[in-house]
Amino acid sequence: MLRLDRARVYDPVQGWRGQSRSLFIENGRMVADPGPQATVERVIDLEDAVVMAGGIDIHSHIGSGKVNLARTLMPHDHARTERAAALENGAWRHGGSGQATPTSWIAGYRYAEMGYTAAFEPAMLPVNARATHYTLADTPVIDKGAYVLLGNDDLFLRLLARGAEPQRLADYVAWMLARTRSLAVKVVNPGGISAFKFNQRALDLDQAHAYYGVTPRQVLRALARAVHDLGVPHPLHVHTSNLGVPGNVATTLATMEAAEGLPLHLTHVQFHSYGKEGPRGFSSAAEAIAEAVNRQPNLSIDVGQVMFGQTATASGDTMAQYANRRHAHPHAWTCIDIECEAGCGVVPFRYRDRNFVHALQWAIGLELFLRVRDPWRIFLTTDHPNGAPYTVYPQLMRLLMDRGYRNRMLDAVHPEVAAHSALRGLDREYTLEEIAIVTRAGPARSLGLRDRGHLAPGAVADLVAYRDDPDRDAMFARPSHVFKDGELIVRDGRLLAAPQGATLALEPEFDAAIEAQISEHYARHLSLRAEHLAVGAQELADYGGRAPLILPCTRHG
Amino acid sequence: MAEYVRNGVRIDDTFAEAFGMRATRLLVTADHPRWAHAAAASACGFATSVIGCGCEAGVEAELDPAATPDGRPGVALLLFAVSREALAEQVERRVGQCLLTCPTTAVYAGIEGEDRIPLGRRLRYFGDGHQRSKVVDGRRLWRIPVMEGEFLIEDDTAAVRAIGGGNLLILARTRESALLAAESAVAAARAGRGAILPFPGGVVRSGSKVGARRYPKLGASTNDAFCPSLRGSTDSALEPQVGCVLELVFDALTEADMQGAMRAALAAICARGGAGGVLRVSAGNYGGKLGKYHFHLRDILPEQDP
Amino acid sequence: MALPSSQSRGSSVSGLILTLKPQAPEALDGAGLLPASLAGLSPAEAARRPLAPGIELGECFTVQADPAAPDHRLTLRTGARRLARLGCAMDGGTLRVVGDAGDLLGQDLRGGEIVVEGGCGAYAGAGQRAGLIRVRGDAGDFLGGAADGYEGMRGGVLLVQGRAGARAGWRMRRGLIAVAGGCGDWCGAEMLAGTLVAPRCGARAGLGLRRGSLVLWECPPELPATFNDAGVAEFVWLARLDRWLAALEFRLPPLTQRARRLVGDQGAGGKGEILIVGG
Amino acid sequence: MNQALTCPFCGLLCDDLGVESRAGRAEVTAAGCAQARALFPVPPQAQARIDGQAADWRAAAKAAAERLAAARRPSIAGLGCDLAGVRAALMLAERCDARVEHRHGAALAQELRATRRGGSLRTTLSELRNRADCVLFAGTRAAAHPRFFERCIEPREGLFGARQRRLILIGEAAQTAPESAALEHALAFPNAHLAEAVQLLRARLAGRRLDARHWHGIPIERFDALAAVLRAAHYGVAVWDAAELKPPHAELALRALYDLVAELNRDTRWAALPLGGNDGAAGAAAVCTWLAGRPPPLRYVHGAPQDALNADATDLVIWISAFDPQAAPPPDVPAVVLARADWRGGAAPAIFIPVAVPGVQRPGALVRLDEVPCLPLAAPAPADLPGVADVLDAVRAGLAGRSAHAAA
Repeated sequence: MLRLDRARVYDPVQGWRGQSRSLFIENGRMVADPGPQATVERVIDLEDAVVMAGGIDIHSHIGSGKVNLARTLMPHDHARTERAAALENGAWRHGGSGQATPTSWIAGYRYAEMGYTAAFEPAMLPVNARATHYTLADTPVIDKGAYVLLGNDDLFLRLLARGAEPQRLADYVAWMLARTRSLAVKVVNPGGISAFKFNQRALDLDQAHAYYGVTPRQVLRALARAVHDLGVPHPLHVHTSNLGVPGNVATTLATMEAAEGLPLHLTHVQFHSYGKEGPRGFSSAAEAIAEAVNRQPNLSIDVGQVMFGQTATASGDTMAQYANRRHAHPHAWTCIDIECEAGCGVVPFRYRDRNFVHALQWAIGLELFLRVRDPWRIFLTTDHPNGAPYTVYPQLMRLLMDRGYRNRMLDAVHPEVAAHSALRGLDREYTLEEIAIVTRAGPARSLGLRDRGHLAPGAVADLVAYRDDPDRDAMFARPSHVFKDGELIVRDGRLLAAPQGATLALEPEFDAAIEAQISEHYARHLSLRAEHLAVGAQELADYGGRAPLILPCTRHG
Repeated sequence: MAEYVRNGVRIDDTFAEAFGMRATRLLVTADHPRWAHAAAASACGFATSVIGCGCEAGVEAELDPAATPDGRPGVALLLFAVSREALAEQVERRVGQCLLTCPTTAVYAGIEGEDRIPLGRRLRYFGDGHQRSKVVDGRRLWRIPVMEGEFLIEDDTAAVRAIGGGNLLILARTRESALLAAESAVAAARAGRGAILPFPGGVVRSGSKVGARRYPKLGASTNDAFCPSLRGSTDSALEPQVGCVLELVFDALTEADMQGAMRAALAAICARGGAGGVLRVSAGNYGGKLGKYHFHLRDILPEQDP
Repeated sequence: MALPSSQSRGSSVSGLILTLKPQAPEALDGAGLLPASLAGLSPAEAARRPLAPGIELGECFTVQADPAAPDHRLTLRTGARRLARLGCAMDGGTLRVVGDAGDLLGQDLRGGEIVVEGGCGAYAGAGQRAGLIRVRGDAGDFLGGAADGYEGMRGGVLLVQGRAGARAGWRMRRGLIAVAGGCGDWCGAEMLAGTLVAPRCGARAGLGLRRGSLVLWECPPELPATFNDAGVAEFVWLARLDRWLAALEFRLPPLTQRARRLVGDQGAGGKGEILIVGG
Repeated sequence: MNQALTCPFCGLLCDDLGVESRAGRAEVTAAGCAQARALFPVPPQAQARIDGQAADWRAAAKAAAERLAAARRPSIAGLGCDLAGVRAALMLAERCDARVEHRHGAALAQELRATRRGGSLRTTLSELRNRADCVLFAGTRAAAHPRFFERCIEPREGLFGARQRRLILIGEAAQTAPESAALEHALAFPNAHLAEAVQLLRARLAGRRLDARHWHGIPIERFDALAAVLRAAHYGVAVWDAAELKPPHAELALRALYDLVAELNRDTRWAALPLGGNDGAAGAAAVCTWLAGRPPPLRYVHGAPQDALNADATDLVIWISAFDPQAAPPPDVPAVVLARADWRGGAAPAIFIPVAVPGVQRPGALVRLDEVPCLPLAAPAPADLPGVADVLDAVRAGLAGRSAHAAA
């Protein structure tokens, strides 16, 4: 047994708000205070450090094929390399490269070094599921999982267009979830990626798909219903139509209503909160979006905060990314139509603080953070790497917690932004407890990770200790201790070990008839067999990962 | 008024009152010097006074082919205006109408400076999309296709602080003696660099005073105190022997250039001497209230009698 | 004995001469060998500078003072083309290479002057922004071209007295390349802008040329069919260019104003040109 | 049993093969091409050898580690193996500062360099099969992918109904009559001129006047007619194979083709489908990119991945060819060969270690030539041979403590 003394624990699930206490760990799990008689093999004095459960990133593109495309398009990002080096305990630390699009080994190290112990790839194509899980297996330390991308595949769209029963669609969704070892379902530009293949260049919520005649609203409702009926813990993860288009706030608000009370998670909402007011035809609509979230308890969002610097935008949204291609920096971009399933588009991008649009995007993201009242329904993300690489999280936390710092940065960006955003008037400063919610407890609850995101007895002993520092950026960037499954893996920001994390997945049940129908569809029309989409448990272990850990398909109370 | 005497010419202890202006230098080259001069004559035409012409301009020097950016013969032009904006407008008009149009010419910036005004930057649109940019030796040039080939013009030039309104008044016995003195003075002043004399032949006969007595709306009117024929009608500044007064007006890039040009001119006037009919040299000023620069004649006197 | 212009820096008074040791590793990254980073160091101090992680400069080079040179001059005696990325991102001073330079000579050069007494490898001047590179011998392929992670040449001057290999000026964006000995095939391919001057070049010059000028004395063989002949005309800027090359003391036949103009690549917008001097 | 297996022997990864094991050897019983039928049967055993002497594979791996430790500039090349093998190769390379290259690295590099220098719109096999009403074969007839026509072009009944495909061949491939499908347009010329031909097409598509009336004997009007056909497509696909174009200038043709596709796509839909990916090249590119930030060729310097600068002479090559029995390592360099049991790619190498063929003797995974789909490989005829990753891991273990920066 390991005892951690003098831990000022912030655990919103247990209502702990920084009181100094001891924590007990055994066999990789948190355990209750065993009393004075218990044998404690090891004691670590945390010296009143701030302690939280390990960070959980609910939306980070670290595994899918599009990230690999982004890497190949950004040779400059990979000119800075990291050496392979031996770790203290003899485990091997691999080499790698990249800042905005880090290679997988170092992506895992960097998450661990800032106290994150889980991250989830939000856009996995079924045909790319195997490669995604292999990449995640090569992303050490953290626990991981992936959301299967549905809603633009021709099989689903034709089922929907032919008026298939909700149960049939749910079977289809369940089959995809189970076979591709996914943890949730994501839809990107519902129907729009497919419509682009038919030369439609835009598709609004109630606009008909040129071939199937269905609308994004129908796609969204069908998937949200299926996800709900299957008991998938995480609501349908939605990247709405009209990504990045000025004035898209109307679509986003309509999408929120379209759920008709079903749970819905809207992702990287910052990119969907744009008005078209003002002399530049681009304005912040964060207030309207935040009010809608505040009003509708069935909604949760993650922000997709923009921070300044070079990054890459990578999305399944071929339609939007094709339109964005002219902004590519450096000037190289790739869009792919994929296997009658979906698509992807990669556009390298540099956000500049002196650019009005970029700086307003930055302000819009912060406005969302500060205006949404319930921290349990908003999660901290940059949509890595779309808004910025996840390594900016400590700085983002400081922006949320330190109003003076926030306003100084507002003074430094494009001068018109302060006038076009209400940011300066927002006094709110996040507390440590709120940070613990938006970076740990909230994402864990939303994903159905019952033994993660908190430190109650029985929880996985993923926890992190930060030396209290008024400079929250410095504090969150370099934890004093990080424990993964009860093992001390980081000391003073330095990685000590790189164990393999778990892959979390669901295995919902489905009617066997759907399997036959899917197999027939693939065999007859596509260039690969449906059964080859299935990722085997043993093959993941053979490759170097761990067999998936199956979570129950029931929603959180 | 204290006086200095050189070679029989009295020189007033007064000063020429001069003003700040903005100026640029353009180098105009051509296949043959006569085309460079033809272009220059047009570009500097009708540019005697900012009052009515928008700018004051003149040929500063003829350039040896070895000294031009493209190894062809050429001339250096100086253009002066009251402001950066006025200068930019005049440069664009004159270059567009007189240099773009003239066979074989090319135009380069001839002066360094932080403050840039467009030279070819807007004129390039004459190329209707066929214009091409070239950066040569750190300078951006525009190649504008024209019927004869290509008009080559630098993207921008510098607008530098400069001085206008330096002057000398030659008081002589006769018109002939005044003209001869003025001509030799202009030739001497033009031999140097950094200054021009923008009036015809470098000489102005219609020296003016500020405002008018009879016509209130007039900004300037004849300098009656120096008009010999008005000696009986006004408070004349002229002694009875003076039969003719001519003025030399100078624009220069720097105070040193101004002094150099005025010194050369004064020396040439003095060289004509009393024997040549020159009686006195004076300068125009407004009592020192209006101009920033005062060029005292005592500072530019010839050393002694030549 | 007093050395001129050396008083202010105490004992560090001279430039340095670095001579490559035969036992040095075969493929060496020379990116750190910059006049500025070694300026003011004694030979012993310079020898202890890291050349790469875990390798000290002195392991690969013998280091001597160069009392005849000011301390912003560095001389490398290299032998064969082993040292890659010499002068990478250099922003001032003078780097003299006695012998050959490897690939990526002057990559991302921002200022100063590099003089190579011998030849150089591929991608000399890749991404060069400013400054001057002189190569007395021959240059490899992709002179001023776009190496991975870099654009083509973006500014400055690249002068090669000998021959250049294939695809000189590939994706060049700005600046001047002049090659006295002529260029290989695909010269000026996909060039975005800028000027490349050579007496002659190999086949298929200018393919994919978007803007920019190739100035040649002989019409290249197998000119792409996407170039149209604009005939002969007078181009004053060639006279201007001629003066510039003379000022750079770079010897080429004189550039006349009169040239044949071939416009293309029509497949890539048609805004580029090949000028054949003398018509 | 063993229905619908994936064939690892070209980048298409046809996954509809019937395979049976007879006396320890796999035999294709349904749906394979001639190449698959020739390559599936592989002997279940072969002898590892050190300098010609028979040895246990573990001893051979240990000997390889010793030679690797003594080498100054080793390379791991060929790289014909599954994803796990590539991963193991990188883990070994970072320990000994090796260069890593794939047998088809030159074609990979041409593709990479072309896509890094502008826009690229691409598509995948199923999209082509179901949507394409116009396919432009640029300098290729997909000869390196025997079932390409059968699986992607010939099926006319697609998801969106019957499709009349217009097929166009340009380049060398048009110089001989095709065995499949009637072609409407064929412009025959050497592939070396492909870049120029595509620029011609772009010029005419953009409505630009040309002096030329003919090009290599082809009237310019034929380019105009072709441009009209391309423009009329609803979903056009341009197909090429970089391996059939000569590096290093092939990238100019590829860049021009990507630009052509992007220009056509302004009004209608067009996409490119680059072929390639044989001998596990697509998987090697994928794994190297996610682990080392770049596809091969790459090199490690002091344990950090970098772009390979130039083709340095190497002094020891670890040559991997688990799929092709004839792939030969570079001549005149001592070689450690990890290859299928029936490998006969040249003279006896310094060390030979037979490995199991992924997809025949051992499960694994590969990435298809269109880069996105990643397919499982089965083991219809399991053999008692180590996998590529097993051997490379053993070599790495043998290096422990030897590498200069291992203890840094």
